[in-house]
Amino acid sequence: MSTLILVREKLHINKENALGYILLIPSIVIFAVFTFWPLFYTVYLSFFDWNMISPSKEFVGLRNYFDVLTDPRTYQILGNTFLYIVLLLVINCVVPYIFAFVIDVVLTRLKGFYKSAMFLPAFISLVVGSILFTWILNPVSGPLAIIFGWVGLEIPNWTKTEGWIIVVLSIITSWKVFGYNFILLYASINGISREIIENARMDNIPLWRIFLQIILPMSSATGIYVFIITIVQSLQYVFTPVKVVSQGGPDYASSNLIYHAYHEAFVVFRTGHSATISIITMALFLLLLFLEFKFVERRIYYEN
Amino acid sequence: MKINRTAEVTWHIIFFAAVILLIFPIVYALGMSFKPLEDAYNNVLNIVPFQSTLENYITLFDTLPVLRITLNTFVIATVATIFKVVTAFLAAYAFVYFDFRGKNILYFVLISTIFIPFTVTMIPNYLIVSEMGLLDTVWGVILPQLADAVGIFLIRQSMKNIPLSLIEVARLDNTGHWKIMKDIVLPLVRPAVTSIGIWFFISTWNEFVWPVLIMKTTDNYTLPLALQMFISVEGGTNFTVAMAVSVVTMIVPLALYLTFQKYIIGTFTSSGIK
Amino acid sequence: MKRYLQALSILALIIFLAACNSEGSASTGNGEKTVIEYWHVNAETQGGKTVTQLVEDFNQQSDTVEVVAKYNPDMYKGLMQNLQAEAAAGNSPAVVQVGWSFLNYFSDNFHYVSPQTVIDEHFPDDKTFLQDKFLPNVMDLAKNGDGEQVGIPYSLSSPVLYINRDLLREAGLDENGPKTWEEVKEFSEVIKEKTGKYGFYMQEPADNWATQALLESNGARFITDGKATFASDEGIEAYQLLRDMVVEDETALHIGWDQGIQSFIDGSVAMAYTTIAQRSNIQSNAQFDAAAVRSPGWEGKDVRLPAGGAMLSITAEEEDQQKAAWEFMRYLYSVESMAEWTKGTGYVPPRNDVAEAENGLKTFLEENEMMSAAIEQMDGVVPWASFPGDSGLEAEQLLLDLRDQILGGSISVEEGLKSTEEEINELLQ
Amino acid sequence: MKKEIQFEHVKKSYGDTEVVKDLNFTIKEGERLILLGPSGCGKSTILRMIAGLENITDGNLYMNGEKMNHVPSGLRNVSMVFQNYALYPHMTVKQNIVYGLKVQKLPKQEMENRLNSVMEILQLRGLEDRLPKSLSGGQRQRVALARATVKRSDFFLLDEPLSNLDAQLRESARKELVKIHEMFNQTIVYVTHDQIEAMTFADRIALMYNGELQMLDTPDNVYHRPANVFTAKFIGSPSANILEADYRNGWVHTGNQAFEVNDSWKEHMNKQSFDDILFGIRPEHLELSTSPMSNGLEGRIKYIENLGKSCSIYLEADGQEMIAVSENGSWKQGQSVYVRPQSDRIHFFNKATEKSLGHPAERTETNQTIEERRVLV
Repeated sequence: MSTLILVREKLHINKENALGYILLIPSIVIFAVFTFWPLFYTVYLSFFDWNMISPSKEFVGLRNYFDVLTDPRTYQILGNTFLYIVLLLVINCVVPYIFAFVIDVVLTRLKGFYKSAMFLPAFISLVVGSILFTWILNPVSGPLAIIFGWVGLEIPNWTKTEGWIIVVLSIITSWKVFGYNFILLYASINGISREIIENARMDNIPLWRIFLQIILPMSSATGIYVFIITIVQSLQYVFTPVKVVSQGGPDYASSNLIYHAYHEAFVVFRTGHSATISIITMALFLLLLFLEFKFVERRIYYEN
Repeated sequence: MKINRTAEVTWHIIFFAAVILLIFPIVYALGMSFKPLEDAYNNVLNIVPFQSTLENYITLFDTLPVLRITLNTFVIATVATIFKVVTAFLAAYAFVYFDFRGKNILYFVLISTIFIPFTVTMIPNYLIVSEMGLLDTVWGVILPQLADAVGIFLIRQSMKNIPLSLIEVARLDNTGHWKIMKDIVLPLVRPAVTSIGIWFFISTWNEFVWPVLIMKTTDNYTLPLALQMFISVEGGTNFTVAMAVSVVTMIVPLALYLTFQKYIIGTFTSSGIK
Repeated sequence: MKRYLQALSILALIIFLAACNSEGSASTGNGEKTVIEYWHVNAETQGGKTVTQLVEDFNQQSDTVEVVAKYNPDMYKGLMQNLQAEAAAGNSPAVVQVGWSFLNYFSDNFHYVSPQTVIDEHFPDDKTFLQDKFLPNVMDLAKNGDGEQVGIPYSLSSPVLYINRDLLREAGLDENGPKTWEEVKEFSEVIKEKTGKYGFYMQEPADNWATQALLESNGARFITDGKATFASDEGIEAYQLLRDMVVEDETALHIGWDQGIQSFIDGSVAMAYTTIAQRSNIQSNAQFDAAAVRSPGWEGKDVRLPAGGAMLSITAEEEDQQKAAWEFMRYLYSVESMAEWTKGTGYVPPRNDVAEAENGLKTFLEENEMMSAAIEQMDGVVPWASFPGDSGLEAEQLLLDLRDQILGGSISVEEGLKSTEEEINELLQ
Repeated sequence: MKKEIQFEHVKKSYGDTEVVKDLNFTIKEGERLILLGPSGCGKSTILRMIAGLENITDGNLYMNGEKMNHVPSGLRNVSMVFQNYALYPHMTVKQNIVYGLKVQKLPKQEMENRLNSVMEILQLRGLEDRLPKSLSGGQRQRVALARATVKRSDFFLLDEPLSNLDAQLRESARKELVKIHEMFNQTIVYVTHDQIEAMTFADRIALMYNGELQMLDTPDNVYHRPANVFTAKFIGSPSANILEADYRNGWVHTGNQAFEVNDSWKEHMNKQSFDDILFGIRPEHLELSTSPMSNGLEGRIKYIENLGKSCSIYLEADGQEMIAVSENGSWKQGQSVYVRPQSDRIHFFNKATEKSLGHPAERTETNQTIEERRVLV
């Protein structure tokens, strides 16, 4: 008897929660079919040598991993990837943070204008942006080069120069990403109580200290979100200018992990290598996510 | 807040420079689209064309069924956005207001999809779409984009900012979950949902790698694909027509943005994405 | 409630539209006509209009076949990518354009049927079409490493030297341009010195077509008996000249293709070595006295120019599709169609009788001087080096990487060519 | 069925932490029960378990005689006022109040009637179409109260409903609550940490500490007959004096001094068994004098707190601290004084268990009935 009641009670709880599962079904189904199945397929492919069309896939065990991990090019591309990350973080995280702070807290005029104008490019296609920038930044014939020419300056031949190419592609990417991050950070800073800032001003605390010691910690939840999203999303965004402008060149100097996975799969058709690189990329991303959960999520509680 | 005058002027100069950098390409594209190609090559500096011409637009409209293509793009972006927002909303609701076995793991798993590069899913998804016979159809483009973990993440964040007591009061009145969703939660997370929706719409609108793979006939093109038709390294890019396509591509997002500018910035600002 | 209903009806409308859209395309196969897909790479600036026109005309005059054209962005590479995906999904178009550098990769990996086979089986009347209308050396371009006829040459291009006569005159140089590569180098130096402009630009797309022309004209060979052999003394010498112009003299531009062309058209570079397919772009947009001259050679050596462009190959698997494919191709290869094609693209016609024919290109060629350089040098055309085997594309990629290394100055020509040759030969085994 | 709430060995724990330990008591029909205790004592958890917003880890909860452990909130016939009022920010006052009724598909006329009557009682007329954000704190509180009231449920739960109001508003809000209770006579469970609220409003007080019920009785008894040290100290302000002491033959020794208890205490204490005791006396039950008194203890004034009407006087006697209250304002810091506990107001506790040793039977104070109290409020 009592066990029967117990079971029924248990079922009752489940009935309450069943709706929770039901609500998740659409997402789970879609992700299962269009994300997780492809993911497992990719993991599977990373153990094969295959060019996507030949009927036979040759099982090669861990050789793809060995190949990729011993290829010096992988490390070059890894280095590029980190360079992109650093640049994109500076341009799309640090700069908009400071901008948002100054516009919201320091300035009194033109706030609305700056917000609208800076957010605008976020709505435009990055393909369009990439084509435009290739044209605008043509080191010989572009408008910028001509204007520079008037004052006797030369634009570096960025499309073919290691280092510069990454800088310019990062700038092109930032053109699109900047405004979105800026608005998010602005919103977060805007949400900080003015009393706290005014109080600090009364104590004659310099602006940079207010920024570092009040604004930064109090908006850190958004900051962290922008930080992570910059790393993950921007690297995927960079794909577009890389593909349109440089195709990873010169000599892989502008390739990153995501473009390289594309290059291996769709230019030289080495599916196995591509899959392996994708898996490694994801492992790196997940490590980042894990670190974020472990160290950062805890620290940002006091905001709410 | 008071700062000294020179500092303020300096900041304004910096921001003006930034705004010019950000806006210039858009203005430039607009100018180029009204120039003859020859002019675009030889007079790069005059952004406002000497002799403006509609030729590029005429070429574009002669070559492609632009309205049809715009409609395709619109349909794809709208349907994908609606599905993404709805699935994300439902999932976020489940994660915030239910307690069930495996919830945290499930959340982590779904969120981790943000980190999967699209190169991973492209080919298998192509196979699925092809298997379903949806190549060269709008649904073929839409289907893999029906859910988005970023949406789940952001809407969940926003729901977590609603005091739980609001939901509890409703539960005490024996209000069903569907009604709570509709009458209480949705109105309260509307800014977040709207801003995320706008964001999804814009990204789908501008997407190009995936539609290129799926679409074949011109009638089914989306705008970013139409742009590709005027870009060729071998035959030379018809830059000014390409810019005309770009302008057409930009019109909807720009119109959206400029019309609802205050509202959009407002929703992004108050969406409580924290 | 009202707003709710409104939203709902809009949603319903959109989904309805989406459904209509998918329906619309699925039902193109109306009636009895066999529907086939034709995959091409022709952007609007590169004959896209002509493709649309030809397909439309064909569909109108044919009672049995309906062609659907699919444009593939990003040239032959882009087409190959889409074809990969399509093949992986178990589908195939009927007719595809295959770029020469993909010849071996295509024939090794994709299902195709030789056009002559289709003709022999179904079209006895056309039995000698290919023999009659095409020169054997042209047909050879479409033969793979094993000597199989993979397709029929469709677009032929060759590299020519575009010159800015105004700049040459300003620099006091021969306005007819340089004849040899050595002269190109000298010209560039003078131009740089006299005008401050760059002297020369050689196209840098994602292939080694122009490089091959440069090296092979000096007597080097990219491939001999299925092995890479470009690192010969002649090859090194040829590449060294280009490298010196870019790295040492800084008289030549090292930049992306579209940017390079942009700089030629706006007068920043005096000479551009690139495909004849750029003719209409240059002709209509340059505001100076522009001309195209024959591809330079090396002092005392024969010019060898790899054929650019593509062939048409039949990838249809079913018989009726294959039949339809040939019917469509026969239409494309007619004199009239070929002439339209040439006019639209600037490519050299592969058929031997088009240039002179009244209904062909006679008047067109008379009016377009730039074309003559390309047509005249056709006897020097050789096949585009396409590395055989599974790793052919990788080998191609290695050469591209090498170009960046050499012209970027990070490696010496000799060392670069030798090590890359070795690497490629290892891959090819 | 009686509108009672009955706890039977109810436990609540989150993981390893037990927040409510073995709860056994009954809330009577129509009673105003106050759950009182410091923050974190588990009182809100109990309320939320009644509402069905928290699961019960162990034991049974009965309402109306039915087991409620797994009955969803919506079917428990309760209404609740939250500390933060939980008003729907996007709905007007009127929409807020009737939303629950709409969900329950009440007939329109009935809805109107209820709305009108509650708007009247709580003086919300004229605010119907305002949004919560444009209301003052007191108005919001009344809207929350109104929303809970229109439901006319059997059980009325309030979670610190007045804690966000200032003192004056609190008083009037309390009166409104009483008014509402008199009209509808629901069973009220009211959570607060404010003892004045508890003393004035409660029929009975359930004093919680550390997840355990310390005492459940009328306000009078809680004040006059604290069941343990915690209760004695928690109720009353300033807090009761608790001194370490020995009891020997009718004498209470605190350090070097001692005083004698009266006969009824002696009789009572003789019946108890104990080792060490604690002696308790409320500050207001200490007589204060400058000259020595029989049964008085000597001490020195350390600090005086002037409250206007009276002063709290902090003393030291025998190395232990004590507080006394005096209406006389002439005391000086450092002065030597004598204090004498009123002998019928003293308390003894077992030092080990801190439980009260009880009180002599013939305590003098009247034990008001609930009805009598209610008239007074």
